Amino acid sequence: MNIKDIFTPFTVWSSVLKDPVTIKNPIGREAAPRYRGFHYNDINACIGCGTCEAICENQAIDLVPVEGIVTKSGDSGLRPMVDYGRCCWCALCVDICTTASLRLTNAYTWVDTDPDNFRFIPGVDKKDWDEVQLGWRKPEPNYSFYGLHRQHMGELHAEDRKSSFIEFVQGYSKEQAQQEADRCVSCGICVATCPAHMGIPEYIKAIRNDDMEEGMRILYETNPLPEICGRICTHKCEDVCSIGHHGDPLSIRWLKRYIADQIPTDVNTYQDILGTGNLAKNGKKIAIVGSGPSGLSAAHYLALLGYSITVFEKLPAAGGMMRYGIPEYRLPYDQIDKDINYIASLGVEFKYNITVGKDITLDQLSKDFDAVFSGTGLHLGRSTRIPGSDNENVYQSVDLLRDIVTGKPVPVMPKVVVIGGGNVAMDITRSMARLQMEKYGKVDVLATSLEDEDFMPADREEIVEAREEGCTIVPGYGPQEVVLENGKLKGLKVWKCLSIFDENKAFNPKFDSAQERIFEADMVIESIGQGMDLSYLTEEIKSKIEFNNRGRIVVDADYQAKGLPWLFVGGDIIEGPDVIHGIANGHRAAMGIDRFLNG
Amino acid sequence: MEHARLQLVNKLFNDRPKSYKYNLFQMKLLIDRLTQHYNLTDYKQQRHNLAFVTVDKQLSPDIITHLRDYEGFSHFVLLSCVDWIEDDKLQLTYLLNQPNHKYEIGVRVLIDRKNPEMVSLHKMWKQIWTYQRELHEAFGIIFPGSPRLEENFVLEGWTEKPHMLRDFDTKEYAERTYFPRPGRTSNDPATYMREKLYPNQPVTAKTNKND
Amino acid sequence: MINSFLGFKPDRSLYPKTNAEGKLEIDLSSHQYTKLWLGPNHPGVTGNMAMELTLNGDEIVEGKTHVGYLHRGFEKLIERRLFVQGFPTSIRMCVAEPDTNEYLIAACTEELSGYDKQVPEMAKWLRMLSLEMARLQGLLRGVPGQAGTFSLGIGVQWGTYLRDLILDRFEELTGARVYHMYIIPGGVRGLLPDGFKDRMEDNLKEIDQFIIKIRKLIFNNAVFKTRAVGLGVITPKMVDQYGIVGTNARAAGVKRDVRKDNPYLFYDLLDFDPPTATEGDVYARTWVRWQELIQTVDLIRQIMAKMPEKGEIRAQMPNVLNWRIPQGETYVKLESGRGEYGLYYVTDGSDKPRRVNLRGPSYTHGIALLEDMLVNTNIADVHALMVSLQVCPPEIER
Amino acid sequence: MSDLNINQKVSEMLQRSEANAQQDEKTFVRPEDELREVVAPDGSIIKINPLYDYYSGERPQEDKPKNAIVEKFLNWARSESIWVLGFGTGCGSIEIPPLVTPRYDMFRFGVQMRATPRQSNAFIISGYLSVKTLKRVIRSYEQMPSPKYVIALGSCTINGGMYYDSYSTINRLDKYLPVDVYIAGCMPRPEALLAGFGELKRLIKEGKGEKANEYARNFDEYKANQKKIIKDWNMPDYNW
Repeated sequence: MNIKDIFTPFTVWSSVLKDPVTIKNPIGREAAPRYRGFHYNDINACIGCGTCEAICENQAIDLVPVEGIVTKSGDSGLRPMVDYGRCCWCALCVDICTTASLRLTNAYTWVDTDPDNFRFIPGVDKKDWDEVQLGWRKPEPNYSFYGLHRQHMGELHAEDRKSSFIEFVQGYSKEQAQQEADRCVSCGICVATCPAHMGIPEYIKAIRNDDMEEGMRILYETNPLPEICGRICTHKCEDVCSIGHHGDPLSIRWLKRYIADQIPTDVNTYQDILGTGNLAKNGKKIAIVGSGPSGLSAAHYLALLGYSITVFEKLPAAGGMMRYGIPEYRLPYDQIDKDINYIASLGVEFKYNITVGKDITLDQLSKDFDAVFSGTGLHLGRSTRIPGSDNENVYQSVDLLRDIVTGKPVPVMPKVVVIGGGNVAMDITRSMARLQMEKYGKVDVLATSLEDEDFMPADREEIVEAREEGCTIVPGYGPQEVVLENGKLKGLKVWKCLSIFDENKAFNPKFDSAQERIFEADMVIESIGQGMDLSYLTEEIKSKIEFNNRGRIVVDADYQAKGLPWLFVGGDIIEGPDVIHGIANGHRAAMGIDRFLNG
Repeated sequence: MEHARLQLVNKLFNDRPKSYKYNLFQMKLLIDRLTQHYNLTDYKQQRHNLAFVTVDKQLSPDIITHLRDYEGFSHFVLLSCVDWIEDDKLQLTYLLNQPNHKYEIGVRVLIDRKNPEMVSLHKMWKQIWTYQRELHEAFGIIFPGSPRLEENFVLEGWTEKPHMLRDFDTKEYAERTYFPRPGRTSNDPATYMREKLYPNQPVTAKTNKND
Repeated sequence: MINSFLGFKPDRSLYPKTNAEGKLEIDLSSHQYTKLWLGPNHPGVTGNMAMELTLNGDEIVEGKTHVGYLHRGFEKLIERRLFVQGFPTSIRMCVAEPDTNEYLIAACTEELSGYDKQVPEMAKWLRMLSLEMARLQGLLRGVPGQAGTFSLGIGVQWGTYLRDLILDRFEELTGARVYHMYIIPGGVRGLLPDGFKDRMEDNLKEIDQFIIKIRKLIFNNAVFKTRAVGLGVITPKMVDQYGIVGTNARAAGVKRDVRKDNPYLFYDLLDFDPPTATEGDVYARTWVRWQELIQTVDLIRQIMAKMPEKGEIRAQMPNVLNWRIPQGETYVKLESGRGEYGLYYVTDGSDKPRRVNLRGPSYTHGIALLEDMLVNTNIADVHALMVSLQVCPPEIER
Repeated sequence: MSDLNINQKVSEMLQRSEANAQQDEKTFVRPEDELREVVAPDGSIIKINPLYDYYSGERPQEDKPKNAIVEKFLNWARSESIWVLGFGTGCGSIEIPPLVTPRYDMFRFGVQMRATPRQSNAFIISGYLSVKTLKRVIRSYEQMPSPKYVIALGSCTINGGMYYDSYSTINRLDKYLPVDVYIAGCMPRPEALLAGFGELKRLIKEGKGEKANEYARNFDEYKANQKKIIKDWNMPDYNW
């Protein structure tokens, strides 16, 4: 120490002349633009998926029902409620929010005397900071808590696949399936939308755990046709998938197929896994008319309950539309057999080539059996009834598709026009392309639909794949006339479609005749929907049951026909064409039959 | 500017492997020397400068002394305990640092969980008694002779089982003891939607089985 | 040293005898000794910690530390949380320099799950920036705080203001003032905002001014010199005996710095040499920290100059809700403002860690070392000692 | 109240607490706190019970508001001189130094820190409270002269915060101490703290800062809650 040390510290007095650094008005000073302050939720964008609740390490978030928000498909009707007695403002909830509706504003002042007030539903309970735009949002880009992009599904190249009916979707490898399953946030929004209410998050979890047997058990809880569904389901679940709001939805259908594909074809393995090797019979007999998805589903669940089942099928093999309507390249026959063989192994008896109504009457069935389930499906093609549609070269898609399967000779011509924009239309378009490839070595199929490209009822990937295979899709035109020249088919005249439905939302298309086009064709295939063939119902039965304004049989929640207790009806003739609906109401009808017979 | 930065990054990736390899080489030599003297039941090279060896309980004081006095592991990093409740074992990890070669070795000792007891090393480093006192409180391990072992460390008036054992459920204890604020309920979206949209539909298949 | 300077010679005959085991025999009922509890409620104690002092007059003959007032059971709580949920919890282990905890959790999980090679370059630079900023704000509290323990409050006033400026920059970058929650497994949570570097440079210029002023205020101060020189000497021999790390070891002449010894992130791209001293007393420790303050300012400038303008901020990691890490264990360490700060992390293949154990420098500095150093010092020097060892109680008891 | 009554009450209370001490709290009494005999300076031998001889067995008294105008003046004076006890109980205390330094400067609002409870009238519970600290907090709070106020910071004091499942920290502060003002945040920024002081001032001016009286009124209930979690209650019921 020396004398300097006593005087040097006094140099700090130089600061006396400096301006003070004090903030004049500190209360309410604006925080940084990225500040993590109080929560705000855009409740209209939020779907109540609950990932915020799942990620919150403090259990600060509850999902609560909110007045004015209706529970519907794709929206649970719940909204997050935040407890500021728990929150630590880490904003993990914001970073994981699937809809990006939740954010933190940069407001930070909340003083209260009552500790119970610190609990609120952001966006619903009005707060001072609702209008504040600054604050923490999900960082962009390349920052996500789950994979945004789905695993690419291996497919045959378009050039290869269009020349044969070999299945072109190759299925996931184990790594791919696990990575895809890893994307799932297990919110469960999809379960309500799936008609069969399959335990989707649970079986995806089984894939993550690489426990295929557990996955199989979960699948068979609600769906006895996993191989089939894993390929051709309309996957309504994927449309509402929460992670699909920003990024690709999870490919739930392919994951289901992955589980089913891992199990060997052997029915004994199935029975071991599912524990159905030793079923007790209860002595009651059920007849099932039609071996489509609903019939098979009802047969499966009734067989599990111990009923003796007999399935009557008009055609020489089981599967209904799945076998005779869906082309082999989408759903190979051995996969159909795999599912059906297992159902048969439960003691279900199949009687083929028996047409109910012709070979055996429904009344007879009602006498021989305790109950009858009818799932006869939609097998009649609907005609456009435009001029010239009675020409011999105008065909129905369902007939052609069935003929392709049964091996009947199918007329294939160099230029084909398909009318329709649904999945069946795409099926026939692509099947015809393959047949043309076989016969002529080139593809010339054109499909036209009333709907615009964005509203075509067919699955998006079907349209894309059809185009890849060389087919032409021209959406937005309505057929007006089949152009004939000397009785020989020359083409199809179409007008631009302006609108499909009128003000009352009734089907009433409007056309612009100025925008006329003629598609040249040698054959025209109509694929605008199918109708049901209820000719097996006798007049007596028809008089007992009721029909609604669309001509469908009226059933109750158990799919029991109104007025005829022993008759249960399900499948496409109730719900319209969709395999998963058929499976769902086959299951419900089975439960209904059980309730009906056992009280 | 960008160029200079790239040069720097390149320098990094060119230089680093050399020191990595040197470290790894030194560690391999060390393990060779150790295996000559002691029976190591397990050895894992976690990183180029970090390895874990497992030794018997009786051997561990010897090997730690050997490492300190002959191998230059003069810096004691930490003493920790892991509860392997499934195997009924407690794993003690003595982490030692070699300041010259700049690598670390973790000596793992498995002891019985029912009767946890370990030799006290408080004479070897002057801070070890703190760790031992903490582990006594947190896991109930007894270190005979360790100073102030029975004194409270972080808790006061604790009557439950040692708090860091896996079978002590802290959430259950907190809820039982500290009155969480009532009035909170939450809903699972999937269950809630089922109750709202399709309350009566079957969700699982029933099976009628012969037993 | 200080005692001899003042010409004061304590009467050693009054000191307690030691028994055969080397323990003190203190008979409180003899009225010769006084028991004094310092803390937990005491403005001079850093954090919330108590010291049970046995006094002979105003000299300490025995000191016992009592910790646990801030015990929250982090290690138990993290065992109950998913890997990604660990970082908001872990950073609260030390309020003085929370970013270090974030980095350790991220580095451990990345290493054990094999994603450490995939962390983007930009994220690593930003991690380094936030770690250095954390060190800077810690030093801005610590260096003048040392003078504050000798009742020299003006430096604390300046330092807290400047620290607040750094916290403003933190707020811009990370979205929070103190608990930043910025470093996340896989990367970081945001890029630099526009104009950040300019505003940072303005702040650093102010800190440069402060560094000069603090030198005149503290290091050339008769009071500070008289009280700090010779107080709480750490000899190089003690460094290994007690496991002393960081600035405390460097002030004793033992050059230990994890950034140099086991470089992590891009520290081997930065040009720096950790400052050292040889005396090992409170003055030397403060002096080393003051030099480190200069160095940290320089490092932040270097990082801002060398980092790229844009880049990815986070690697694509597994879904955080389903993330499982295979069985394994590791120990990752870094150099915090207080010294080697490490995390021992054990996983068992599930989606939650099996065991997390933090090794904070205060664990040894604050209990074993402090207790031994307290003996033969004056009551008034207790806080000076505690602050000079940079004892941070929450990281002792966690 | 006559002197006799007070003496009677005190002796009753001492008897009760001594009975308590001998029953269930025996295990936690440290050796130096046990009942023992010591030699007084004059050579006589006296019995002492360190735990109870060093404290009194008093109960907190309710402060009845005085005449309206006087009370209004007093409240104004109280609101403009909030002296805070410098006891950093949790994370939130890191935001106190910015407040007492020039940038935020809370002295201009009449708020300052004091080192001892005897000089303070406001207690900032800056976040989580471990049971070990709660014991000290209760003692510090009871030592503060009335009227006194409690400001609770952050989630932890409201419903446990991020330590809701910790075995060591309490979940709800209002079970153990009467709280005047809660400030949300983890931890609240200095600006929010200043807003909290503003709210407290408003409450005091309106005569609503009466939580100390509430503590006195519901003393038994608070004590029951406190004793339920502080297992080694080796201190008298009220430390003033």
